[in-house]
Amino acid sequence: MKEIHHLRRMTTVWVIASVIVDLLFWFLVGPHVPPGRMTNMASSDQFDFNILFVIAIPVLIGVWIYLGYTIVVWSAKRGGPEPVGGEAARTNRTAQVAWIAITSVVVLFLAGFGTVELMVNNGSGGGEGPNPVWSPAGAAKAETAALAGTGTWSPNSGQVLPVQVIGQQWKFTYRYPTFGGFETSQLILPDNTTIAFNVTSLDVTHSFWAYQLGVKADANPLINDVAYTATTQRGEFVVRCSELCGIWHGAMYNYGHVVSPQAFMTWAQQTEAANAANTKLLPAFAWTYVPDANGAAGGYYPDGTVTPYSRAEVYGAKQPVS
Amino acid sequence: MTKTLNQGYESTPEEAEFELRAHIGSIWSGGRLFIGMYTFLIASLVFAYFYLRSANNGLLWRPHHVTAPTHYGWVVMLATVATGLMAVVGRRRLRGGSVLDWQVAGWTGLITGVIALIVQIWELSSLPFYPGSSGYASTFIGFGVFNIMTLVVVIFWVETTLARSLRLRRELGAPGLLSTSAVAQSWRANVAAMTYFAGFAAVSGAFLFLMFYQM
Amino acid sequence: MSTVQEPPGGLASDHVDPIRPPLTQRPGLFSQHLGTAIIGAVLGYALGHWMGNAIASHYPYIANSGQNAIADALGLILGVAGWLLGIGALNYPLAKLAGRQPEAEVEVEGWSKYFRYSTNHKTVGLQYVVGVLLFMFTGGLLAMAIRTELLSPTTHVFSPDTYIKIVSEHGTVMMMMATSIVVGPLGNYLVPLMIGSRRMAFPRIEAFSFWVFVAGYMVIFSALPYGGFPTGWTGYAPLQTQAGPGMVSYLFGFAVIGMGMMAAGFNIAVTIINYRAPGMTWSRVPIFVWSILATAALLTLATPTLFAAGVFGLLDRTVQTAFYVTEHGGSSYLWENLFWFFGHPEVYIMALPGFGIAGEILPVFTRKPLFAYKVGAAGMIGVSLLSFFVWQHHLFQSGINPDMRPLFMLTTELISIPTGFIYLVGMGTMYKAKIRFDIPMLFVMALYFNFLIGGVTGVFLSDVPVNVTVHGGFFVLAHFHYTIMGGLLFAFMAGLYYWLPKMTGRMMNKRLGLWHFWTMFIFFNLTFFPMFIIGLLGQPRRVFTYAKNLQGLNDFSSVSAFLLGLSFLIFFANLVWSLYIKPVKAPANPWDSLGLEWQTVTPVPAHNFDRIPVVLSDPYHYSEENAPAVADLGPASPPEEPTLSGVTA
Amino acid sequence: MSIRGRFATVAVLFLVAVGLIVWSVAAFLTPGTPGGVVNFTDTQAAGQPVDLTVQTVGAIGSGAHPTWVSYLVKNPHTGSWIQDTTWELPAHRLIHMTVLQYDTGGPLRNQEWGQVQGTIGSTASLNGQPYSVYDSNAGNGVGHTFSVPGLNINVPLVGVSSSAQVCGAGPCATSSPHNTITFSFTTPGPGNYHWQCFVPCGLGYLFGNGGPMATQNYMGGFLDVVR
Repeated sequence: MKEIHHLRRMTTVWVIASVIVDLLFWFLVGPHVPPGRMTNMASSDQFDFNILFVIAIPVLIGVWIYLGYTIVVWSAKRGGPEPVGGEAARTNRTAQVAWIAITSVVVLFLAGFGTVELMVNNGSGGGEGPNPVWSPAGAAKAETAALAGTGTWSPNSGQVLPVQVIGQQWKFTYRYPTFGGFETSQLILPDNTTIAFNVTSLDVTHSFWAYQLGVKADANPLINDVAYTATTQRGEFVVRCSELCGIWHGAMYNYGHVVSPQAFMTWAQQTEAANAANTKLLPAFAWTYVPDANGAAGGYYPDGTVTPYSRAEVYGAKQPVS
Repeated sequence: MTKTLNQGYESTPEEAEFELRAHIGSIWSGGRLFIGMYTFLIASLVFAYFYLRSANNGLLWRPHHVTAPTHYGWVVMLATVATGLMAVVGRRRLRGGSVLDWQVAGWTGLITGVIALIVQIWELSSLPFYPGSSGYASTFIGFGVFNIMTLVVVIFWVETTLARSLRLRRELGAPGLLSTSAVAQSWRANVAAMTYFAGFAAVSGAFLFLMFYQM
Repeated sequence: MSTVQEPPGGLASDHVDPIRPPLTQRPGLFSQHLGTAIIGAVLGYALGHWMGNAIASHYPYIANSGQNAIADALGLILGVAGWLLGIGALNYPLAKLAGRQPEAEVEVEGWSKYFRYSTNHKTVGLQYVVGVLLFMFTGGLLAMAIRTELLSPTTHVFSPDTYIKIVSEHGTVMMMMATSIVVGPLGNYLVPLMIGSRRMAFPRIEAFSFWVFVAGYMVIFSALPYGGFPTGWTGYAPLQTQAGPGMVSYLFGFAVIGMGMMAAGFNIAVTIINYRAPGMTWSRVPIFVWSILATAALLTLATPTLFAAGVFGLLDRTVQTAFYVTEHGGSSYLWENLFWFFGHPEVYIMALPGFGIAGEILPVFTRKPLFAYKVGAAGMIGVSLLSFFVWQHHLFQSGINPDMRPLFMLTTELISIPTGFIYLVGMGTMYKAKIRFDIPMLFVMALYFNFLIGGVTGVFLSDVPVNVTVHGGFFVLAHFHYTIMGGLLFAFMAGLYYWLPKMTGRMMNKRLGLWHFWTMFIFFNLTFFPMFIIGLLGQPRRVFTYAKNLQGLNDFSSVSAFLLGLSFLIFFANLVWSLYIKPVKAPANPWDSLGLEWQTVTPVPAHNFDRIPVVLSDPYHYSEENAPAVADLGPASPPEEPTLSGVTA
Repeated sequence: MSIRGRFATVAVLFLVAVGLIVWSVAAFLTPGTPGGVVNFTDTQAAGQPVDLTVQTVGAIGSGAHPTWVSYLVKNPHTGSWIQDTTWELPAHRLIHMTVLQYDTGGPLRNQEWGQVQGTIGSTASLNGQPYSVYDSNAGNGVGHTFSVPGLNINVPLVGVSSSAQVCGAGPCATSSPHNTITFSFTTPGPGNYHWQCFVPCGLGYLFGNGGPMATQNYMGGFLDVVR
């Protein structure tokens, strides 16, 4: 019987199919892959997604072709020669070494690629905790000034805009420290601006997920979780809580808007004025606040004292370092 | 061929020998694996301790360096170490050929173990701080609970080997306990595993004592 | 050392007196069985609850708070203690304390042995089969409830709090089921047969593991009458501390099942190490046993962390410590670290046995030796070692240690190298084979298809930048359903179809089996594949409402899920039909396997082997001329009937 | 046993299983579902404002959790007070809402909820006096809030003095000390909007957000806006 080059057949089909599908994916699907291109983080996330897809597709196709070939060609129903056992069928040095080498190379490349993308993109929009390892230029300065109450932001100045996200059961509210520290339930951001989200919680763990911005950071009580992004497109985005936080977790979402820097400035100044009466009653701006663990009616811990929403001075040590 | 009533099959002498070796080996590796398992349990507590200590959330790791009553701590720790020491010394004497010495050491270790257990429970019921008042207070309660668990295991193990030795001594006589008979080998393997665990409990008890009372 | 010599009598002299069988194995009502266990549990619960109330009455802030966690916890603790006392699990330790010798181990005859504290590993295996199927069935019903609620983003079938309870209960039950689904039934039944042993090393610990598993099932379900728990299976603090009394059931349930997992893993690991028959060297151990050994190691070493975390949580809820409450000096991150330090090895506890089953079944149906056996075994060990160093990939967005993220990304992606070995093994074994696509083989092929998708999406999740978008969303959910359900559950089904003829002596109906396989495979993929897209489009996990534009995909997924549920009904029908209503006697070796387990007679006698076999080679010498025999089973064990090759129905 | 006998056994077991499932769903999973919707769509002629009257009580006094705080709604058809938090409202309609607040108050965890938002004119009236911000650290504090996050509606409900003879169990009569808060808002298009209280008022739960705050029909529910 004529020797059939099974592997050569499969490899040929695999290469052709992979190239076609990869190209189709890259050009047809790639530009639409979430989370879109609304910010630099979203764009880089999309790029990473596409790179991973382009690597994953040949892997999937390769195994599928092999399985399909197996089912069609090596099925007992279709007859064919008896399989051969013995030592040759048990091990094949070339195949094993090649397999291990190829998977190792792919995996190490992916880990390296992911690390580079993580560093270059300043944490890729993920929550970096109170002391970010990777920050965009000017972020530390803006954050320090914001805490001191001396922060400023003006359109087209290239300044980083710090925004505080406060999770509570069951809604996110936002404070703008560069505009007198007013608090609102609207999230409006200027276009073409680097944003430093400072995420914290007043009760249980939430997760601030601004889907189109490519930002996700857990909100923990007494912890300031910092995530960066830079807006590049105007429009609406959705914010959802992505860490189970109780009964209304599913309803904990709101819509934010990226608007022109001038429109943002107008909105911020108007809201600052409109909320002035309430802002006076808020605690001074801080990265974290000590919630009252016992609630209004009192009582999980009997020794607790009521400490309503106050500035957590003791957390000074955990503020982002400048 | 030895007929065993319980299992409905007959073993050849070779098979009996094989099964005995497997049995002794099981006690050996089971004893080690149990210590490994317990290490992970204790390590979880140690991790919690150092995690909360380094986080010091709300400056509430250990306000005013509050400490559990140190005299109770000393008693529990010393009694636990004494139990472990008795097990080790007893086993050494047993290997030297003295069943009686082992039994005396076992009784002593049992008594010190029970003392440690009682004092530990007593201490937990008379702490000078509220459990939720600080990170230290919380981890201390966890330490107390784990210590009680450890001491119960140690006491159970010491007591059962002791009770078995008394029965076997009645049946086989003291030299029988040192013989190569299957029961005696099984018992000695059990004693060895128990000794290792009691020693482990003593070492970990002393280490946790340092962590919770002296640091 | 004394010079007294006695004839080596095995351990028989520990049982010289022909005593009456122990209470657990005495026929009739007046003995220890499931009934007495239930009575014990009820009495224990009542006693514990009463004690808890008595204690709490001294603490006004508990008495006035409307929830008394001490009473709930003590009730459950003493309930489980009463259960164990009632079933007879404590007879032996108590007898030992009293210095009495252990009683004889004959097993009671007839079906009632399945309701008793049996120390026969085959009985325990079958008990586990029923146990895990019950677990799976209830968890599956809860899944149906979830998909019903998600049919519409605006019309709600359940209230939001009930919905979260259902989600949490589903996740917890399924996770706890999946840890035992292979190790429990197949591991307990098959490991001694495969390694040529007459017994388990610690049969009482084995029996304990099963009965405590059942107790854990009831404890976790006791959350429902308590009002449920709202935290999902991950139980994140401080929501955990805020939740109602149902949370006690979750925490204690984890601790109880954790004890069962540790006991099962401990016993199996020690058995594999010590009770391998003569000649069963490490290079001849079946690949399934390797996978169970790796799993058992993880069960024994990772579960104590879960147990500790559960104890800390219980202390937070009962004596009001503050392990997980940041405002009182604790840390919500502490739970996340402890939980995932257990939780990630747990994931491999749920993957490795599936690989083992695949590796065991492939050679039989390809009629070829297992390819790259050593690489496969090394891969399993590698996975289990690496799995201790990846847990923080669950915490990439939590704000914990950002500087460690590249490291955890690396370790997580490294784990796909040993996982890839299993594909090398599978594809190598199929190469130039002559494959019989019987039902077990179909399930194994499906495993390779599903797990590939699950594994590749796992690499997406481990990539920190991409993780920002997919973390906490339906993408994760689809990913782990592809690995656990698509991998482990398909493997379990393959294993059941393959080994039930051995375990029960009856063949599963092939036509129903084919219906079951194809519906399960198709509707599994139709249910969970859309969830990847749903997740990429921004739907977080555990939500009762979602964006209106996702309703089409969600409905598609829901309808497929209902059909997937129907597929399980076909499976149950097949089970009942083939094993009970119209059983067909199975041939001694229906698949023509060389495995040692198939060389025993069916039904397997209590002692498995009349003579301890002497193993001569590994069981994979298929299609090999002059292949060595697998084992010398001694003269006294002729096969009961001639081997019928290729008979499947 | 004959095949028929085995069939019968299996059928009986199957029915028992189905019965258990039905019972569990009825006993544990469906109570508290948004089944008992209070219907406000037919109380007024088309285009006319709808009156919605609710009260908040410090302890509901009955049911499974008598000590829990709760909202009660006045059934527009019978005038009786019922414990149901899913209210069906007509779309694009003016809603006049009256809250009878019988509970005491205190400082808010987040003073953000001290602002009146999303109502007509961004004000509400407290016993006839209009207010738009309430300092929860002063006076009687805020007892509860009525907030619809999806519509950005938030109204702080000022507490009654804790030294007064506070109503102990719902439904409370107007003879007990209370604050009357009135405000109006316009419903949007059809949809399902969740509302809740932002005061952590669950006694004995960490952060005060367990118990009644985490159970429907107590401190949260839905505005079911229909065409």
